[in-house]
Amino acid sequence: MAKEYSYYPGCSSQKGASGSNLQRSLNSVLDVLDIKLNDIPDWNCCSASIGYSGGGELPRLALSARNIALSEKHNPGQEIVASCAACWLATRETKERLEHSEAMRSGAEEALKEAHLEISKEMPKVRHMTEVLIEDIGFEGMKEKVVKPLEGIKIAGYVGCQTNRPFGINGESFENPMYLDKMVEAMGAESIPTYEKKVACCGGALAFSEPQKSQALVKGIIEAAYDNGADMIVTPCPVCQMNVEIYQDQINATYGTKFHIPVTYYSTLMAVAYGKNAKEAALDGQVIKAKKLEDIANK
Amino acid sequence: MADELLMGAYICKGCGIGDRLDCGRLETTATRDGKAKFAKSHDFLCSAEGVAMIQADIDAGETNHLIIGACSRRAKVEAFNFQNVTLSRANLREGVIWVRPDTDDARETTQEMADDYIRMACAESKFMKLPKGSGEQPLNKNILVVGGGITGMTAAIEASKAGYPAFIIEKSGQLGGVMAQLNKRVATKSPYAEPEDTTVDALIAAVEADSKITVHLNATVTKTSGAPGRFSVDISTESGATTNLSIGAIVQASGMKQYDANQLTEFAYDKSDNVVTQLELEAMAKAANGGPIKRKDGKEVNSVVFVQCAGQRSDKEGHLPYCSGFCCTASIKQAMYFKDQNPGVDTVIMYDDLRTPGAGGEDFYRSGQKKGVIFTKSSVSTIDASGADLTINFHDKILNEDQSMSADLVVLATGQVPNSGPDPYAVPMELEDDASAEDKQAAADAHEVAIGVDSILNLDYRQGTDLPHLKHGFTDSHFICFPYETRRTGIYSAGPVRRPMDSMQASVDATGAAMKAILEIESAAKGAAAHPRSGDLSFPSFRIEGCTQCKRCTVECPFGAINEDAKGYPQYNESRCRRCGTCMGACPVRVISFENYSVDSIGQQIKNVDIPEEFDEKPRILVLACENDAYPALDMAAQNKLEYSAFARIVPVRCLGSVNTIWLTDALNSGYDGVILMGCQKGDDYQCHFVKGSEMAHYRMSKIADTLKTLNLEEERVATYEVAITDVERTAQLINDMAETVEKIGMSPFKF
Amino acid sequence: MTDVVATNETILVVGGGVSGMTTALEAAEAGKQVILVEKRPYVGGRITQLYKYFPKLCFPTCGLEINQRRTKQNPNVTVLTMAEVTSLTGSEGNYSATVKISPRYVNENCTACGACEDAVEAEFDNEYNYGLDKHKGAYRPHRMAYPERYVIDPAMIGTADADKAKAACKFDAINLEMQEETVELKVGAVVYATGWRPYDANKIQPYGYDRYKNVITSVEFERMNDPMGPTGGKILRPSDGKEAKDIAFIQCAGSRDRNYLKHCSRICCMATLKQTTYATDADAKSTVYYIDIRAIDRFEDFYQKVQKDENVKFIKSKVANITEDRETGNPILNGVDTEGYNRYATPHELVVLAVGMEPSLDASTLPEGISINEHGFIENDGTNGGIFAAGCASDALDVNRAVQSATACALKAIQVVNRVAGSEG
Amino acid sequence: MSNLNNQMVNKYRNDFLKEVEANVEEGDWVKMCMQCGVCAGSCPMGPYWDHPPQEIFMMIRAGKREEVLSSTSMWMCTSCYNCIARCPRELPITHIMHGLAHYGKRLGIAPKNQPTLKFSQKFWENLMTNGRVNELKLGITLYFIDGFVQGIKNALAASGIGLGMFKAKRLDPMEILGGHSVKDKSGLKAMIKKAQEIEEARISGNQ
Repeated sequence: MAKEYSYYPGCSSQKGASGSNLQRSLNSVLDVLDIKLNDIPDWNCCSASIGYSGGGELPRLALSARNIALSEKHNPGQEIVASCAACWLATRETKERLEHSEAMRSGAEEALKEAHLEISKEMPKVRHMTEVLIEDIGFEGMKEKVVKPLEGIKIAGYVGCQTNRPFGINGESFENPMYLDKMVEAMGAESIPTYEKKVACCGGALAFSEPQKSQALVKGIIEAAYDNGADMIVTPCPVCQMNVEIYQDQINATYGTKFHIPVTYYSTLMAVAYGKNAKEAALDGQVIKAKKLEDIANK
Repeated sequence: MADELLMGAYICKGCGIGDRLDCGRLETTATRDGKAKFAKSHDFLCSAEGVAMIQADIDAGETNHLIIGACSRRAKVEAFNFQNVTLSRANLREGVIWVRPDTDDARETTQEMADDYIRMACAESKFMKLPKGSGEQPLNKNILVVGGGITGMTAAIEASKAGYPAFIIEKSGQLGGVMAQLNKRVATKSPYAEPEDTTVDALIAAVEADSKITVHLNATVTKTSGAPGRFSVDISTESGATTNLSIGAIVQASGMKQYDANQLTEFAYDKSDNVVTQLELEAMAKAANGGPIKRKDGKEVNSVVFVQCAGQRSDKEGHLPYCSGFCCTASIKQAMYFKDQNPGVDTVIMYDDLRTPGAGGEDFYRSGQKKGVIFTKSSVSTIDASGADLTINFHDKILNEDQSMSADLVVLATGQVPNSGPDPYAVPMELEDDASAEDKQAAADAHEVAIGVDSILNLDYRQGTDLPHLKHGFTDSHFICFPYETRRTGIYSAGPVRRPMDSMQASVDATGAAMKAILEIESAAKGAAAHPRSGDLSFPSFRIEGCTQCKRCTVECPFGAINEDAKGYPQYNESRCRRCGTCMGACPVRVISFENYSVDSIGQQIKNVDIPEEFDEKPRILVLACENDAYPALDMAAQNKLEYSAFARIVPVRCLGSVNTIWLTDALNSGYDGVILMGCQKGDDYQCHFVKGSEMAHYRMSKIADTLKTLNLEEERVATYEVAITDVERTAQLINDMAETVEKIGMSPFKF
Repeated sequence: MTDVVATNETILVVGGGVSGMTTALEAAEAGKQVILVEKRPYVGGRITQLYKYFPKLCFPTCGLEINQRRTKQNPNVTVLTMAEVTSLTGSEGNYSATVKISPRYVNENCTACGACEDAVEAEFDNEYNYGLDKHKGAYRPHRMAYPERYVIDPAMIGTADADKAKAACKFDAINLEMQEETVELKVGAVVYATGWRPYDANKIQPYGYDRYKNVITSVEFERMNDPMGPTGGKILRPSDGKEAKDIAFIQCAGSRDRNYLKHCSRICCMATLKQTTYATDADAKSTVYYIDIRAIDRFEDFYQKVQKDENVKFIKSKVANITEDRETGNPILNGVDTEGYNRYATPHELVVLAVGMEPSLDASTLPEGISINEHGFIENDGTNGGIFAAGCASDALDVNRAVQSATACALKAIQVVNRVAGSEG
Repeated sequence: MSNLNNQMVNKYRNDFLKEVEANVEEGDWVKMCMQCGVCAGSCPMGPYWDHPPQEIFMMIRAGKREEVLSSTSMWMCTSCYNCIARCPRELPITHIMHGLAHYGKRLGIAPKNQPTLKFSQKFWENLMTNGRVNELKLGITLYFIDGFVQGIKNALAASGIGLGMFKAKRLDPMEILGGHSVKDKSGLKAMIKKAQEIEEARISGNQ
């Protein structure tokens, strides 16, 4: 009997969007783990903690409130799950804000009426996909399904910001969380628990507006990965993944570095370890090819 | 106990003593040299069986003076605890075998060491009597509480609850003190969020309802004589009426006064009615009675600035160097007065370090912020009162810029000044014999100046009318481990007269002081000493026929325990005495002694050490060590198996202050080659448990040089050190250094 | 079997640190029967682990010596070590306490001669030195440990070493068959003097105590400076054993912080000021990172004295996080000096976290309805019947305030048992 | 907008803190700061802040209205939440920074040509058109944000990236023709409009 969740995919996961490979690899993994995601029909963007210039507090809360309301309406009784850090954060924050502030709640409810939607007193729990894997499946459970252990690959687990703060995974430290390393280990690869930049910010939110500043942060993240002898970087966050992967040429141009390190999602790792082929694992979605994973996938 | 002296020596062979020493020979030494009636050895003396053996001898009337040659006097105290007999301990374990190598060459000198310690213990035993206490004072449960503020009232109530009658003496016309002037007090209970009732009314009611508490208003203490258990106190009222009270112990809760803000001209206190002190604001808040707080000119206060540390934490002339501790929370509380009445009032607290310690403090700080009180880390330079409103000029330390803001009212947190009496030692009273008349006059005058303040207790004591100060006018105590030990036994200060504190601490402090008063009352009735020799029944007595009325003892007693009678003879007051023996050390004619601790009980130990012929090359080094710090340090050196010279002979003393120079001259005359004195640190941060003992000893030893000259001995033969209980290696080293010195300068010529 | 005489005129003191000893001794010297229950094998508590006291820089063992002498010679005090109160029921004047006594495996025959210690090989982490070194399986916790008796580490029981220890004892003081026992005590009043424990520095993740060798706690630093301590009084870096000459002190490490302890632990500022004098004595420089220096009342003198020391620098800043220079092993402190906004990333050779005071009270042992605040301290608000809190069971206190509080509690307890005595005769 | 600014100036006089508490997201928390500076030290963009959060809080208390609202500092926030995670007084600093930025912009006194301001604005507009973000359009608009010529430069500089993403099927050229969108656009727009009205009313309603 499959575990069912109400799923909020988010913009970057859409077909042809920057995070589509997260979605694709994730789908192959969830099917192995017998987890069923029911998309929230007609979901909208969460404004990803950057829309604040145009959008005021209430409009931004309303956006996520709408998604919650849609979820309650179409996927009743199901917990909301998001795979994108920003989506998860915005939605969970909205839930908490509306629960704590009467003013915000009544405002949001009034606005929702315009879209003929409503939220209940007790809004559904909002969880991150990794939370679901860790808490509902467990590291052992994830490990059991491994058919191709990722032997001989050393991986820097880069958690990033919003998957980790301010909520993070229950019981994990904000400064040095271990769950991503444990997932890497579960897939049979070698983790780097002492990776200093594990929770450093990649500046993704400013990637467009302040490219130099943001890339300076990315540089540190990649450097540290190399210093620790990593073959590749793995992350749960679409913004981190894109930001750390695609600017390496520019960074090399700016700093004279020779960065060329693949950055994949945890789901990509899992898909390969679960015996999925390169396409199913969305390895074709890599701008910097993850050779070692491809080799295993094609075995 | 039979008066006949029956010395019984017991040698323990355990812990390797038997293997390392010839215990047979020790027995002989005890009986032949030490004149013990008998001597016995036992394999395990502290065992139930060994102890039973001793007890049996006592019960059989075989012995009443025990000599136990075993471990250190600090070990196995419970086992060797026998009633109605004197006990002398020869330290054969920590004092001998543990500090000497187990080698053939060492064996002889090690045995000699042990033999000497047996001789010494026998000598001590011979000159020791069993102390009984003088029974000088009865059980007097009355407690005098000077001061009717929250501290005094609390002390009285708590004492009464334990069954001890209390007498409150209040200078003013009503009880309550400073607290009664307050509108509210800082939160004392979880969640520490709101100002609370001062509880003063409740306390006054409780006092008035308590049949065991007597209150004297408009009254002061005009004379306090006697001693714990038998204080005679004169209480005089403005009307001139005088009552005499018989009192067991005293709690001084004379409280604090506000620092005089007129000295803060830069803050325009003297120029504007709108610059007030914290206490003045309390009055304004009371007057407002829940309504808006108004300035003197009737204007409602819409903006108020609190200036923390006003005239405090500063080395400026006339300022308070210390932090008063309570002002930060007090200002937060006062800001709440405004905010709770009208959240629209701007309240700014200008602080440097916000000091709201503990669980409650931090909660109260947060509560203030929640209410909208603004905190600005800054230093206020001046306050300009020329305009209608006030202008506060300050440096914002966070924004690092000079700013100014205006306000309707400024409140100065000016802190506390203790209500102490004059410090008896404002000018050192110890004057050398050779001090010129002019010097003495000068000192006397200076003293007059120093004691300009009114006395609180009017003690009829040789050493002044009030409790000595430690610093900044606060009463003295060894304020870390034993905060209640003032230098006047049976008189305990509590509340802000002892250290700056808030009302919550003052209540705790008052209860503690009441406890100490009760304890002293009970001890005095037994004739037992107070801290640190608690339970000691010995007390000093003197041979009047020998006394030359030189007054040294009365002047040098660290506790002002000794008075002088009309003829200038010392009058001892057992229950004022701490049994340190400083008087005994001071006495040039050696007429002062305790039953179990006297010039002889130590002197004879020194004399009974065997002094080998000069050509034996076996020097003797006398070590007089403070029993609380240096002696334990030597024990621990032994535990750590550090070695020191076999020529050292260590004698524990109650305090270095009890060391009489005769012991040194005798020692040197009888051929000792070196003498070491080990006492505690002196000075402001004194560690001496008798406050001045170590200091006195150092002072006296500075004079020993002359003695040495007359004997034409080298000065290096006598050394005085400040030693801490942690100086484990050092104590051993000091002994070895002296051994080297002696080797360098040669043996003493005084060996006969 | 330990048999303890107790009646409802007896005062039970839970915890034998400086507060518990003070309460017990003041009451006992006033003629009351007192039972002092201490979890450790010796009395004195945390002060035995301090090198010096602020502000006098005198030595805690000096006062301890006096209090131990008072204890040894006072028949009114019964000391139970390695004992814990596991439950307390009843009401004022009539409590019954269950006390669990763990086996020491050494009886009163012990003369502390040390033969057993010499005989055994096995070593165990030395809690007394916060695990900075090891002690033998048969050991005396510290040089002045009272009762003056050795302890056998339970982990050694059943090993050949244990038998060696037993064999080495000439006085039949070692009993390897000793079992845990439980005694029931009827008492009239109870004073909780359960004290404090250092806040677990592992929880302060930004400072990486769990990740960086050269980040230590203030209590560990204190042990280091004791000449008889694990480093012989030298300030040595755990990473390479080199003497640290550039030391950072981080205040409020675990205090005044909703992520850890919300309350201010009061002592840490003064403790750090004291510890900077250790550093200066060792020709090391100190940098103190603080929010507010809480050198309250007369302690201000000491603060001013330290401020005059040019080897000590003060920076008003809560350090944001610590990273590590892999080459040197130097912790790098990152943050902002808030007095005028100056950003820093400063390496130091050693970092000392001024860890906060956490009450070590186990509330589950108390009867229902005792006032305990959100910080875990018992509040003496007059509603706790015959139960009182002394010292750090009542608030974060320094030694002299703890002693005041403990002295006050002695009287509170005496009032209770006097009432009992009165009502009964 | 700037007349709203004038209204606010008149309304709150010198009490900027009250203005922030009333009108800025989570502004109520500002007074709880104890100036420890942990936020300032924790920010990855720290070096680029003219005034770190803790100082901004102090400036608010000190009534430095213009300086704060026209500062570029808040626009440096990357929403990494380090400050929130470490703040000993649990201030939601990230949101306060967003709130201040937004309030400055709303009053029309935010710094001109602040790139993040523009990006944030474009992002919002982009998502408002279809209810979902159209990455290609967003990208293109951003490249031309500083005018056509600069836009071409930017585009060229980034073309490698675009190409890589395109190859990786993570940038869909078809999006230019509309791309993803919510079905109930009208409902969504009505909802946002309402939300904006409520917020307007709350702020100017204080008049």
